[in-house]
Amino acid sequence: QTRIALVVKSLGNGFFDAANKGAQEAAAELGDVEVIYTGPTAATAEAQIEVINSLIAQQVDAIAISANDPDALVPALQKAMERGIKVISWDSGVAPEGRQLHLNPSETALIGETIIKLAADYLPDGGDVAILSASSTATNQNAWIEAAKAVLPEKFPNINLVSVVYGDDDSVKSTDEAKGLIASYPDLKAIIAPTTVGVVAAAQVVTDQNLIGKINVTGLALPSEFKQFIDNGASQAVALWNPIDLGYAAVMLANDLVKGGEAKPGAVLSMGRMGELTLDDTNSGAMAAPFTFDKSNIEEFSKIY
Amino acid sequence: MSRLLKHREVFLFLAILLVLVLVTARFPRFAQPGNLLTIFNDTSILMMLALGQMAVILTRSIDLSMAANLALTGMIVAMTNAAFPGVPVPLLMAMCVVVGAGLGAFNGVLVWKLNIPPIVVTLGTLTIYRGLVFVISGGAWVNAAQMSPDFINLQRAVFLGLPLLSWFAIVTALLFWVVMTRTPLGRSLYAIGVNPTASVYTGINVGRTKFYAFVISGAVAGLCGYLWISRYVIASVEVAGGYELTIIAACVIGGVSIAGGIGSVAGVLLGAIFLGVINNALPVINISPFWQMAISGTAILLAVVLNARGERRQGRVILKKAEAV
Amino acid sequence: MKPKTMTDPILTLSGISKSFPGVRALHDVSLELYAGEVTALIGENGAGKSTLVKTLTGIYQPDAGEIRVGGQRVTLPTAHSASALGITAIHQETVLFDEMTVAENIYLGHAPRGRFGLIDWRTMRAEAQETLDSMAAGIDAGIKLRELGIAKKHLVAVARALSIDAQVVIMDEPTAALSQKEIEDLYVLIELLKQDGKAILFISHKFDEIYRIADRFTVFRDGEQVGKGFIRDTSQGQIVQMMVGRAVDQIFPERTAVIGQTVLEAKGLSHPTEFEDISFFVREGEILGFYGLVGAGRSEVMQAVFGLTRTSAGTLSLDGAAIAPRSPADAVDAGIVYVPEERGKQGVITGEPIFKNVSLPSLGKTSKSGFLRMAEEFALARTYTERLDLRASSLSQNVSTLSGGNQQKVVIAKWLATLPKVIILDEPTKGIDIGSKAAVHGFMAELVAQGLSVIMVSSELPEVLGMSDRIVVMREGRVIDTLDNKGLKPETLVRLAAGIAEEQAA
Amino acid sequence: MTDTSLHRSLPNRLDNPLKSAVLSWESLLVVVVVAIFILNSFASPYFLNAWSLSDLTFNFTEKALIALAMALLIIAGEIDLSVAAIIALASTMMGLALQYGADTPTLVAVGVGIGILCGAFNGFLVTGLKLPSIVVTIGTMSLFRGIAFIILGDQSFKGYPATFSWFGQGYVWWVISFELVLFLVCALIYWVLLHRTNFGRRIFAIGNNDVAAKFSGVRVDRIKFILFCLTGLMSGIAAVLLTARLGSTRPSIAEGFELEAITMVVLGGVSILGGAGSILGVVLAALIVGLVTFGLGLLNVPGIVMTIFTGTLLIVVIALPILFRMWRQRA
Ligand SMILES: Nc1ncnc2c1ncn2[C@@H]1O[C@H](COP(=O)(O)OP(=O)(O)OP(=O)(O)O)[C@@H](O)[C@H]1O
Ligand SMILES: Nc1ncnc2c1ncn2[C@@H]1O[C@H](COP(=O)(O)OP(=O)(O)OP(=O)(O)O)[C@@H](O)[C@H]1O
Ligand SMILES: [Mg+2]
Ligand SMILES: [Mg+2]
Repeated sequence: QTRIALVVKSLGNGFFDAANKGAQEAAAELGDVEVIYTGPTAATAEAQIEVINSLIAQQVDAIAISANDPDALVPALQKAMERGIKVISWDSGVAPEGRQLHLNPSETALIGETIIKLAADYLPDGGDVAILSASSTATNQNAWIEAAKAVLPEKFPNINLVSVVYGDDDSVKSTDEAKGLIASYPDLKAIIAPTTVGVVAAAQVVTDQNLIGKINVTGLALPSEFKQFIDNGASQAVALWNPIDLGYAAVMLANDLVKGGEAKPGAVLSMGRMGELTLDDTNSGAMAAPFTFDKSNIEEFSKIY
Repeated sequence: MSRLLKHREVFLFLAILLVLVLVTARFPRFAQPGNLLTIFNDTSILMMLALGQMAVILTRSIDLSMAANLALTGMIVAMTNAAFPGVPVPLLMAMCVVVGAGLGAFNGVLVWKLNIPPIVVTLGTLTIYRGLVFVISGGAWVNAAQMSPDFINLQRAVFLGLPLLSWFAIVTALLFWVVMTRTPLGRSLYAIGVNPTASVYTGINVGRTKFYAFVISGAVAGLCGYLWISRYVIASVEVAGGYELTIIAACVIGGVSIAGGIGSVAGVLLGAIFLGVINNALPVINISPFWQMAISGTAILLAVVLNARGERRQGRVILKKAEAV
Repeated sequence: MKPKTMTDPILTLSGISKSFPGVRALHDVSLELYAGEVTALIGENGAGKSTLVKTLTGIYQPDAGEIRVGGQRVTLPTAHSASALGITAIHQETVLFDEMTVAENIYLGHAPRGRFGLIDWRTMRAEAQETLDSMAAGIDAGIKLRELGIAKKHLVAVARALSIDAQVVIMDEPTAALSQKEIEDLYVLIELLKQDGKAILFISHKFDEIYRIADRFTVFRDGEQVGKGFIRDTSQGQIVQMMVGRAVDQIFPERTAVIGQTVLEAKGLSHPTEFEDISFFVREGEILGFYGLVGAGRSEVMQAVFGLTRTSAGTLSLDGAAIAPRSPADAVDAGIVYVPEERGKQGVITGEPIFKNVSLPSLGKTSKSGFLRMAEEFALARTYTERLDLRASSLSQNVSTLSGGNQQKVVIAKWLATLPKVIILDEPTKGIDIGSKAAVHGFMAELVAQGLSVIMVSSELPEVLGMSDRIVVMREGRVIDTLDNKGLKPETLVRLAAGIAEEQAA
Repeated sequence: MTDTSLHRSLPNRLDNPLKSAVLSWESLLVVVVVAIFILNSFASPYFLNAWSLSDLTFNFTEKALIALAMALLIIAGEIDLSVAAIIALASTMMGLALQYGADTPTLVAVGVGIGILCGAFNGFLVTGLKLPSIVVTIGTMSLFRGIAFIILGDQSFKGYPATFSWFGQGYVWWVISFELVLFLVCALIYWVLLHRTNFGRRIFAIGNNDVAAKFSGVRVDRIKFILFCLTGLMSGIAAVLLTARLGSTRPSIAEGFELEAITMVVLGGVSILGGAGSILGVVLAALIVGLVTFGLGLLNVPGIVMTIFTGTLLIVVIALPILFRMWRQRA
């Protein structure tokens, strides 16, 4: 029996619950694998370390983690590896010395471009946009925002990114920040929130302040949580990868390592029904391209995740 | 004028005006009536919670569990709404008040019957209540899509130019004002804080009165549970995490003495509004959000220093009295 | 005096017992109170007087016994039920609300209600004012209680008792903090209450006032009732005999101390608001009395000498060397100690045992390089508590369970253990029974005989005259005169203290 | 009946010290510790293992270090809610020092020094300006962490030298970590300080009645100030350990530590009203909290559910003796 721990940023987040579904699916498919779904309630590094410590004590075979902090977890995860536990990160990565491989949901550059494109598609004449991110320490969000900034000048010259603010994946803070953006930038045309908490908060603010049609909210969102804002027009379209697939792939990869697979630059590992993952020189790889949801398909996907 | 200034409410009001003027100087749109009403509306929940907290602090107690109570009641009402969308919202609100009051009563009983210090009781129930949110929800969030439109929109309905949420705060404030100044219960809350021994000798049942204070703060927290959830349209374990200290900060800034017996409804409202204005003003005048925390910390410290200056007894002034004769 | 009427008592207590852990405060006591009469309750410190009061007002529940009001057997589970039955008390400690108005202090708990059952502030204020005016208290019902002096606060407590329309009014040492004038006013009030047909229970350690106003008396000793009767049929000596179980002579001790060099000298001490230009000195083996009316600022001066309050001008010198204590710790190091007036708040640490209270300022001596040595502490505590005849069950007994007089002894023991040069006693016998009083006085004589200097602040004329070598009289924050205590007439002191011109006093 | 006969030598104490020791709070806690230990070993096969037990200690040592000083502060009648914020600020300053090339001793000095400074600031506000500590430290809690946020914003400091990491990750001998050893040593020091010195005796006196203590010549303000500095110092030490353990600094570090430290103190039998408590109780309480959270962690119970257990434990352990006393009085 192989025991694989799926450690998430925080429990209760619909995104991670969906990932767990995929992980269980992978376990069922593999047969000899038990998935331990765990994580802290508050998205902090210290809480995740306590979880990791208890997993080390339980001598699990592998830890697949979506990290709250890329650096703070490194010592704890290194200790896990010293005790013979395979460690991979997925979704939100850990610094290379703290894991054996990292599974990106998608290419960072691609995500960065997608979130800008989602806004630009509905702004033919260009205009001001702002980003409402998660916590200022989130690895993945920061990487996407960097990528987005990088593509702006050449691909979207008339889009003007006026500000990046942080809502800490806390609905109140995100709401306040969204309001602040709207008050500070009267010409704001779109709010881009590459986080499922922030995007809901921003869409609610736009709805409340009767700004539907004036400000378009977009970003990364779970269809089930976000459906009503596509329906009411606060948002034209959002994107996301499939968290079920992500959880599935993470468990498959962890299982590969436990069963003898080796993570090194250039290696090709199997992700079951998701195909294969090729590792780059930092031992990370991307799963698939983000998928866009709009009026045409949200109904269907909101029933799935 | 100098007599007026002695009242910390006036002082606080001026401080708020000053912030408004300063911000408006840089950003004229800030002081528009619409924006001010928005700030008021945004602060409504904090005002109500701070009023509930004041009832407790007056009796030399403290309720650290208000935010957890809010989260638990909020989760219960959100799950109820998700499961039975047909239940009318006013009924749900009544349920919130009852559940919240019940959670407050649990604190109150421990304080009253077992004589455990309130800070210990509520430190314990703070973690218990929040843990229960996780237990009943299994950690899952209740999101906008699962809530009924009525549930979400009730507080947003506009009446006489103000959203209902603001009206809730106004009515709560009036109710508190009447209770605090015109009812035996309200006066007992003050009396206990001013002099607990004397209260016993006066025939006030100190334990039971504290119990009522906790029921009041619990009921308010419960009602705010609904208001919070329907405002931010998400119910999760982390709802209002750490907010207990913000509530206390609003009371302190509003001149409620942590030693009990001193505090007014007007002061608490202004204290909450002060925090609301600061939080709203910072993003608007483009101060990095990272400054926000340090600024509100400084505001709290300044408020305490100023309040203490006002409270300090001036001694008995034997010489002056002698001259006056 | 009105004729003796043998009507039925309004209130009867029989077989009342009450114990606290380790202490039997009341044992099988009985008491009757009659309408229109003042019954004095007399007893040493710790005899159980205040405990009885608290039992009667629903604050403590008796372990056994019964209470009858108007012949009807009653229980008093709360303070409220007692006042509903018309029993009200002015307690030993002032139990009022500083931050509230005078009117509310009078009516808290039974405020007049207006529409919707809401408190009617206007009526309350008016009625409170009426009550106060009927007492000629000269207090504005609208101001905060905090603004009143201690004596006026007592009047407010009386007004509260009146507002309840009580049948039984209990006064637990009401005059302890009052000046002579205020005491006189109180007597008038008590007379009014008597005429109103109220039964009054009056507790006091002062025999002059007992003989002045009481009709009957009841004596307690160690929680038991040991005697009762009519005041006019009993001599003071007999009552004292009942109280202590032995005869006590109330003569102040003979003092043989030789007065030596000046030890402590103050020159022109001033404080911005409380006192001005205070100069005095005290010599080896001398008792310097400080007399004045309550509120004259004597305590403030002493606390400045003790380093508790800052002075704005003036100098202090000890044995000729200038000192400037900035904290009590400095003063203690220099050899000046202070027995404060408010024993419970400032004197003893009630949550701790006797020996820890006694050793606290002497820890430097009982310890070894900062580490505690309990045996030394016990030895030290035993030495000094025994010398003061402290009554307790063990040295580890909590100070909170001692009676007032014994608590005072703990405070004095604590200071004696530091071997001070100057000991300041602020109202050292306030609220102390006659037996302990003599002990304290005897001890003061012993102290000066050993060469200490004693400063005694007192508002009791006999005590000041009986004990002091010289007397400083203070009024309204200033020194009025310093007198040699040789053939001094009491009237002289009263006149100086009250600021009455010579002709008027005569 | 109390014997009040004249001229009788007072005994040192009446009660039997052995009996009162058996009925003490600490013995109740020992029972709880043993019970939880046994429960844990039955509940999880991984519990009784040297490395597991060693890992367990990391869950509580940093908070327990703070709890030691906090206990003294609470016994003296004050409280410090800003300890976690002090950790954040101290850690940030260490990170800043690292950017300027500080070596390990300097880093430690910076962390500890900032801790003391913050404690002194609290102490000054409370004793110098005579403000209530609970409100002061609610304010400084925002202020200290706020400064960390101003300095760091969304950045982080990392790359601490290996010699520095040893403080948070190193082992002194076999499974005995440096953190554990440091905690035990500090516990011993604090035990002596509180229970065996004049300083400790004065702390109790202050907590019982600070006015009377002052009138007895105790330098109340100075002692309170020192206690705030000590609490700051322990927070600084905790900052060093935590930073070394995490290997990085973010302004959000150590969130919620203050309430956990206070829980340990209160669970340890220290009266929140001041004037009573013991270091042994606090150490046992820290152990209990560590055992409960680790034991439940082994069963993969989410952290938030663990808090239900600690919260309930807190109330139950405090309520039990009271209920027992009430029951006995009725009987
Ligand atoms: N709450 C209490 N707990 C324990 N013992 C108490 C308590 N209250 C009073 N006692 C004890 O009961 C006895 C009677 O005390 P009480 O205060 O009634 O005396 P008293 O006659 O009023 O003395 P005094 O003249 O000093 O005021 C004393 O031995 C006292 O120590
Ligand atoms: N208005 C007041 N409010 C509260 N306590 C008071 C007030 N006035 C006096 N006291 C207290 O009552 C006690 C007696 O005070 P008093 O009026 O005698 O002043 P004092 O400075 O001590 O003067 P003296 O020692 O000359 O009587 C003091 O301990 C004081 O703290
Ligand atoms: Mg008494
Ligand atoms: Mg005095």
